[in-house]
Amino acid sequence: MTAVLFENVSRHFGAVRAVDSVNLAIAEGEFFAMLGPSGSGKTTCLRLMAGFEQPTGGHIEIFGETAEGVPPYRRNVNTVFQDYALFPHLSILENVAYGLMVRGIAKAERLKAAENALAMVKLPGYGSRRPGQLSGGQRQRVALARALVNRPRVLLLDEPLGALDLKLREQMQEELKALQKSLGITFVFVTHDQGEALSMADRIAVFNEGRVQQLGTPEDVYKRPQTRFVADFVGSSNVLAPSFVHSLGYPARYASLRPEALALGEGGSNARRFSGTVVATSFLGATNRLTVEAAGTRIAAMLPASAAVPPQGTGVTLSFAAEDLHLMDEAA
Amino acid sequence: MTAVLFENVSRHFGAVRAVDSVNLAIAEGEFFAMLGPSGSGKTTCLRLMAGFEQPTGGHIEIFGETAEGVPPYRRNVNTVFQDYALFPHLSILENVAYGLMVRGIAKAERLKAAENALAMVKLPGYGSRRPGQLSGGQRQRVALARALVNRPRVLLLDEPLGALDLKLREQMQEELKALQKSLGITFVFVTHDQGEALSMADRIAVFNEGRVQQLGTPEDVYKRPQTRFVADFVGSSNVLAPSFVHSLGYPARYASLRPEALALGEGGSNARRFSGTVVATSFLGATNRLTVEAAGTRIAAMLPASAAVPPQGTGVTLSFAAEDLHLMDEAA
Amino acid sequence: QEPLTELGKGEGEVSIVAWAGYIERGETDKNYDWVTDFEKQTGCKVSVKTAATSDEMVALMNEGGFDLVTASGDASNRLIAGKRVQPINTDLIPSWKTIDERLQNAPWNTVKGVHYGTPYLWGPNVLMYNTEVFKGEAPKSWNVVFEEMTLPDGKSNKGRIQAYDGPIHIADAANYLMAHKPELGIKDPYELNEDQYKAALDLLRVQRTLVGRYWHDAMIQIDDFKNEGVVASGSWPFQVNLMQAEKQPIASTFPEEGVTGWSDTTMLHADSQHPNCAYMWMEHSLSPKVQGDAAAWFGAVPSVPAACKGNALLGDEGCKTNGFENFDKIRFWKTPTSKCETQGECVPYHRWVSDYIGVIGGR
Amino acid sequence: MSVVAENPILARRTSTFGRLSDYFWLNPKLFLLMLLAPPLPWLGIIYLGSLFALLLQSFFSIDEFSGLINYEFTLDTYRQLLIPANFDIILRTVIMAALVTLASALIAFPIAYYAARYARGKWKALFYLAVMLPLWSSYLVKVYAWKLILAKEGILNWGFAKLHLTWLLDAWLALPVVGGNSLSISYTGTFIVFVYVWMPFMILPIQAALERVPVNLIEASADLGGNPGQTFRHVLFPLALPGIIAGSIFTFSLTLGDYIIPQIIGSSRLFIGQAVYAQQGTAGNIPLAAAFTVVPIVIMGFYLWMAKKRGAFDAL
Amino acid sequence: MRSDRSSAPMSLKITAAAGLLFMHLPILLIFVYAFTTEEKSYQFPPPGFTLNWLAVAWNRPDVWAALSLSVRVASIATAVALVLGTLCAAAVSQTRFFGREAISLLVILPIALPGIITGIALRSAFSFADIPFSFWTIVLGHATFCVVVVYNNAVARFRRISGSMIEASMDLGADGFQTFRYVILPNIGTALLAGGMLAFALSFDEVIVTTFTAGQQQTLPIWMLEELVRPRQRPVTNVVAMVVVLVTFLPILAAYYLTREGDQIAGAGK
Ligand SMILES: Nc1ncnc2c1ncn2[C@@H]1O[C@H](COP(=O)(O)OP(=O)(O)OP(=O)(O)O)[C@@H](O)[C@H]1O
Ligand SMILES: Nc1ncnc2c1ncn2[C@@H]1O[C@H](COP(=O)(O)OP(=O)(O)OP(=O)(O)O)[C@@H](O)[C@H]1O
Ligand SMILES: NCCCCNCCCN
Ligand SMILES: [Mg+2]
Ligand SMILES: [Mg+2]
Repeated sequence: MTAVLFENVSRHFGAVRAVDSVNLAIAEGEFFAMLGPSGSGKTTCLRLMAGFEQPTGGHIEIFGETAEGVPPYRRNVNTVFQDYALFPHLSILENVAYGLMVRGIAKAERLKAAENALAMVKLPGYGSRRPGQLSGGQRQRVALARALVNRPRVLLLDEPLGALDLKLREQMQEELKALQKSLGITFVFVTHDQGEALSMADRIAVFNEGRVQQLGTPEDVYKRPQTRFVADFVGSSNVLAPSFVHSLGYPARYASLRPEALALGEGGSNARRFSGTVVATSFLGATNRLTVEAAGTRIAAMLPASAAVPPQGTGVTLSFAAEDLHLMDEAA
Repeated sequence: MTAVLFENVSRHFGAVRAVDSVNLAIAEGEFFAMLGPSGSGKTTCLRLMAGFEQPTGGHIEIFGETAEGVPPYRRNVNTVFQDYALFPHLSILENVAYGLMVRGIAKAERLKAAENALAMVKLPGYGSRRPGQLSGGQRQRVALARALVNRPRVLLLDEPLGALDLKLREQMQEELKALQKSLGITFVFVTHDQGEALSMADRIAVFNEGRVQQLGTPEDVYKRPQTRFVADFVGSSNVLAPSFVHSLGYPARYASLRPEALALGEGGSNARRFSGTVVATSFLGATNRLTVEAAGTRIAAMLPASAAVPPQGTGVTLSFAAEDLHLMDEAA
Repeated sequence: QEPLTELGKGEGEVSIVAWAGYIERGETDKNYDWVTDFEKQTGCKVSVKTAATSDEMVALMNEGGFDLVTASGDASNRLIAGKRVQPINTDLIPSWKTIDERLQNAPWNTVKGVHYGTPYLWGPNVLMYNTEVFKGEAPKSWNVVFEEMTLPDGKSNKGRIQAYDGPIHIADAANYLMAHKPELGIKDPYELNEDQYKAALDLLRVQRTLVGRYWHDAMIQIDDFKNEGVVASGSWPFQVNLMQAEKQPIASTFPEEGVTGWSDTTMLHADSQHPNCAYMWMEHSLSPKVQGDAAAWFGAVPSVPAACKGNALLGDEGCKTNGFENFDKIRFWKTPTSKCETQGECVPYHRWVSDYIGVIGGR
Repeated sequence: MSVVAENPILARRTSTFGRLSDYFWLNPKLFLLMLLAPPLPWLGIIYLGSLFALLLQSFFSIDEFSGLINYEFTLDTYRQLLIPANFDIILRTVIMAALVTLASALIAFPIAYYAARYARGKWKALFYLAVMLPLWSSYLVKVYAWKLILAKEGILNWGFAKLHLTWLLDAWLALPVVGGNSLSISYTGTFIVFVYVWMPFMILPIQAALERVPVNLIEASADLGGNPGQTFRHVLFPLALPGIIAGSIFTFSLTLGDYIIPQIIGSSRLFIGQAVYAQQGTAGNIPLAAAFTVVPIVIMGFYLWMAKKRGAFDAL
Repeated sequence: MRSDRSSAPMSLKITAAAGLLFMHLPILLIFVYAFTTEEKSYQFPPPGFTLNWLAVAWNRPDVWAALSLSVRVASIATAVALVLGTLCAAAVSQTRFFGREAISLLVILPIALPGIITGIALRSAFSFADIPFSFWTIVLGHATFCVVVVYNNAVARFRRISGSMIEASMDLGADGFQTFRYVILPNIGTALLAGGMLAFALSFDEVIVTTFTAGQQQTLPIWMLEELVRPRQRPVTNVVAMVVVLVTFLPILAAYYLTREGDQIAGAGK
């Protein structure tokens, strides 16, 4: 069943087209990511689902029911806010029980449910603290528990990991993914971190300027970007101009070539190759990054750390498997 | 010549040993990075160099001259603050010219120098704006220009890229590096992002709890961590317990093993290998990450995106080149 | 407006705008209380609003909400002209007949034969001085407050004298000029032509250089004599009495130029809400006991000659001391108007108001 | 553990509040109207209306003899406002207000600076209370306390005499304009009391503004070579300015309008507040009183406009 | 925030201390004269010490009457200011509309204009509308300039309640009224209390506006003015002033701690 349906949904603020004719069909139980640069309309889309914004055009359905004109408190949809938005005057347990309280669930019952939810996010026994006494990662989990305790049909997450540092972020990514799998709730996840979207989502919608640029599985958007924007934004791909692509023996179209698809040397017989000069190298730990200038185009190659790194200024030949070059839909 | 010398420098705040007996010798013209987790004393070290803090013990020299007791405004050292600290009431041009103004440089001259500095950071013509009208990346560049216009002998940068998003961050990393090379000024750079430190620095000091854990080139600290802390913090290494290391045929010491050093399968004759069960996989774009449990230890392996990913639950064998396992100094 | 023809029951309260010290209920000195008994007898609760100048009284009456006012001559005619007060029915005031005949038809309470109120007290503006500074000898002339001079204690009078902070004080200057500059031809200090007026203002400008602060409130003037080193000023007998009671070295005198003075009338507001109580108060205010007590307290002369005899507080010499026989020598306050008897065209009161502010401000 | 409904869209609420809530959600404009319904008429109609009515009166005149208002449009009153005696009052008051504001800022700044930048924990609370106590102590009693201090027979004179410094005080009082017979009868005295009474209003806004100046801007200035004096001049002061302006709204306006202080401590030369009070209360000349009030209204109008531009309202 | 260098320069300490001294010595004087044996004048130094005036003040019915009127006026004015100030603050900080800026100006106006203007404007409006002076005319005047303190406190707090907190509440199923009851009120409560206390103190000490809107009624400050000009027992005024200072001190102390804690609560989400 379709959990969230957007039909030509627009949300304009005066002249700003925050969301512009978007079509989406998010399936029940899906982990759906919305990826895009700042200002591309991701949050606005989420707010349209939650009910904080009303569309200026188009139609929204949630599990088949029309959502326009329904205030947020009547939607069985919950949100994990980027800054968590925990209630500072309530204890953790009261925070988590809030949604049940305003629905009139009896005290004993709602506190029990809240305890369970806290246990689920691995914070049993934290109930009596105040939000101010928790670390960022812990608060994030409380926000999650507070949303999940209401058993929403859809959970919306707006860059929930944005404020966490790298280590914690990686840990939370795993936990979130596991939780979603075990609960089976539809997750709609907003991020501007491509790595996060790729590693977590079942499907990704890439946004730019209020429109969906591409919608597909992580592999689709990573390996088969349909537009230059997607190629450029998702992972740090080399976007090659039609003339250069033509010189490699392909049709004169824009193409993307992933840095890690490139290898030093001539490669096998099936490989395509080009020569250039090394203009920069940098050590990235697991890999070395080589920037090569070939026919006026700067191309990045990611080499395994084990390979020797040619110094700056040397001429090198780079090769790649013919199928790794991805021609884009956009004409020259 | 030594630009900055720390001899047993300590800075204690009451019981907190923010900086604890640190020895450093930063060479002139060097790009020196200080890496470490939050609260490890990086900023305090920088503030000791700038003169905002006075050491509670030890001795500091800047280009051979004693620095203790010299106020910040008499040190030819400038700082790029993490949040830029631009003066909100002054225009961009006045911000950049500030250091020259307080030194009494004539108006025409200092404005010209400021214009040049703005051009150098690729912001010509932005002079008449106010800081509030610039984006994060632009502000960062203004902060840089404001420091550089004074021609400091040492430039201190406190997580200058922390607030920028990924794309901008990568771009600024390259620009900073290029600028440092062309100007030849000593840069002391604080970060808690290991990737940033590895790719930019000539040498890295890894801090933990106010002490320098390891000091060396990026390759040193990445490939040859001397302590478990460094191995764990720099890149997401697998830190193996002595018993497990022993079972692989090494002395019973702690050891680090980089995820990218691992490959699926038996490997060559020289390879070491172990078997385990896949417990998680995730797609990271350029690579796939495999988490394998072997003998009760969780080990991460990074496989090229081209390799097939065994599904969760299958038994696999992983192999690595014998020399890729790095035994650490720490005893069991 | 027709006056009340018949006295009814009291309304339970009456509010009076009065000069400080005019209506006492024993709060400062238990012996001086002529309110408590009235309240007991009539059931009319008395509330008093003190005003420091005639202008203030007129303003308060214009604003309304009061029943009675103890207006001086420079206010009473304005109130009558502005229809702020109503004619009274003297038949309803049995003691009317006991009033000093000199006051029954005075021009400041009777217009075209119609009576607007009952006379209350009258008295002079005396020259109050510090007996220590003047070595026990009363100053003979008002010149101590108009011209710079060395006082008997050997110090200048500069900064040590005061003057009244009301435009009517211009008349005191004119009164002084009548004696010292007869060539100006001033006949009445309240009727000044442009030249006479200008001369008076010039005199006051000299005075400004001598005065530190003008006095506005009787109590504050007392304070200034005690704490600010003020040694001479035009004043009311009231202040003199109070300070003498406190054993301060203070006395007063009638200088040779003569004095201005006031004769006050209890007048009834045109829109009085409590006319019956008001009539009762007017009657009460004329009783010899009240007249004597009030005259003693304020240092004034009663309007009812009977009060001069046998009042314990006033004493038998009281009326004489306070100037009963000087009635004709006192130039009573009245409102200057442009049409005047003595010279046809005079400077009207509104000019006095703004010019006096200017003089005090240093213009 | 499923304690709530499974429906994707929950049913409408039937309670009154629930329905009202739905209604306001769908009609946010109406909600806004509800919020503004009580305060707007109060401030916008009663208060502003009264102000306009007052201003209107300044276009009437008064019958000089009876003191009754003549309801006919005229600019006479304004002409009267500008005669030298009245103009002096305006000038005197504005100069006094400006000086009081300046002095208040000078005295308040170090206190605010210390409280904002150095006082911590208990000391900070103590500072706050030390500022609040005089601020909220009875205004009248404070003024009278100063009368005792400044009077010729008062404490200050007594103190100067004990210290054998009477000559110094006399020398000051002998000066033109600021001098006088005694401190309580001089502009100096009026000024001191004004400063005393209004200065606390200056401290808190300056402190608030200073607390909002990030420490690292001060460090940045030092880092770029600015010595403490330069840092103060070029960074700290400009950034504290909104606070000073916010505070000066009080000191300026309160001085412009006060009639009690110059009456008690002063030389009988009127200030605007006294003139308004006297014209209204003593002389009953409401039109002239209204015309006098136009002066502070215009001045404060400009002041507020400037303050708004400088972002000083946030520091109030 | 990182602290400055641990201690202040000497010159700053001295000027700040001198400033504080200047603020406090005259107040001390008020206290001293509450205990003098001299009744008629303020003799310095006081000739003797007595506690007598406390009892005298206690037994003066006019003090109690004035005090009672002041307390009643201040309470009602504060209550009105709380409602109006909160509504204004909510409208200005929670919604966006044409004229928003004008409202913040309108609220500040009664305190930014000298009290005498507020006073005579209201007075002439009363007389124009034929409204007689009463308890309510005083309250009206006071509430008008008290709104701003409540407003300022509430706006500052509203600004710190992140918008997402209110959305979070609605998201979790609370309607507008529930959100007000369970989220907004608890979060602005202390700010309102603090604003209310300041409003009370402001009203309690107001002389000028009261002079014009009270008619013949005596609030405590009006009583004091009368008493100071025409003293009967001077030290009684000082006793009353001292007690008022000490009593207003408590709400100020409370307001301080309330907003303090509020800062911590509201800042905790960051
Ligand atoms: N209430 C609003 N009024 C006016 N413009 C708005 C409003 N909300 C959003 N916008 C504009 O709509 C566009 C999309 O905003 P949105 O917040 O959806 O972007 P986003 O993709 O979430 O960005 P980010 O990654 O920075 O959060 C932006 O240009 C934004 O300025
Ligand atoms: N002024 C101070 N007073 C007390 N403790 C301080 C002060 N400055 C720093 N510290 C403490 O010193 C330790 C080191 O702080 P420092 O700011 O140098 O860390 P850091 O490595 O820069 O951390 P981060 O990455 O979070 O910026 C921390 O525990 C900090 O709390
Ligand atoms: N202590 C309070 C000082 C009185 C200030 N009143 C201001 C009211 C402005 N209308
Ligand atoms: Mg967003
Ligand atoms: Mg730091």
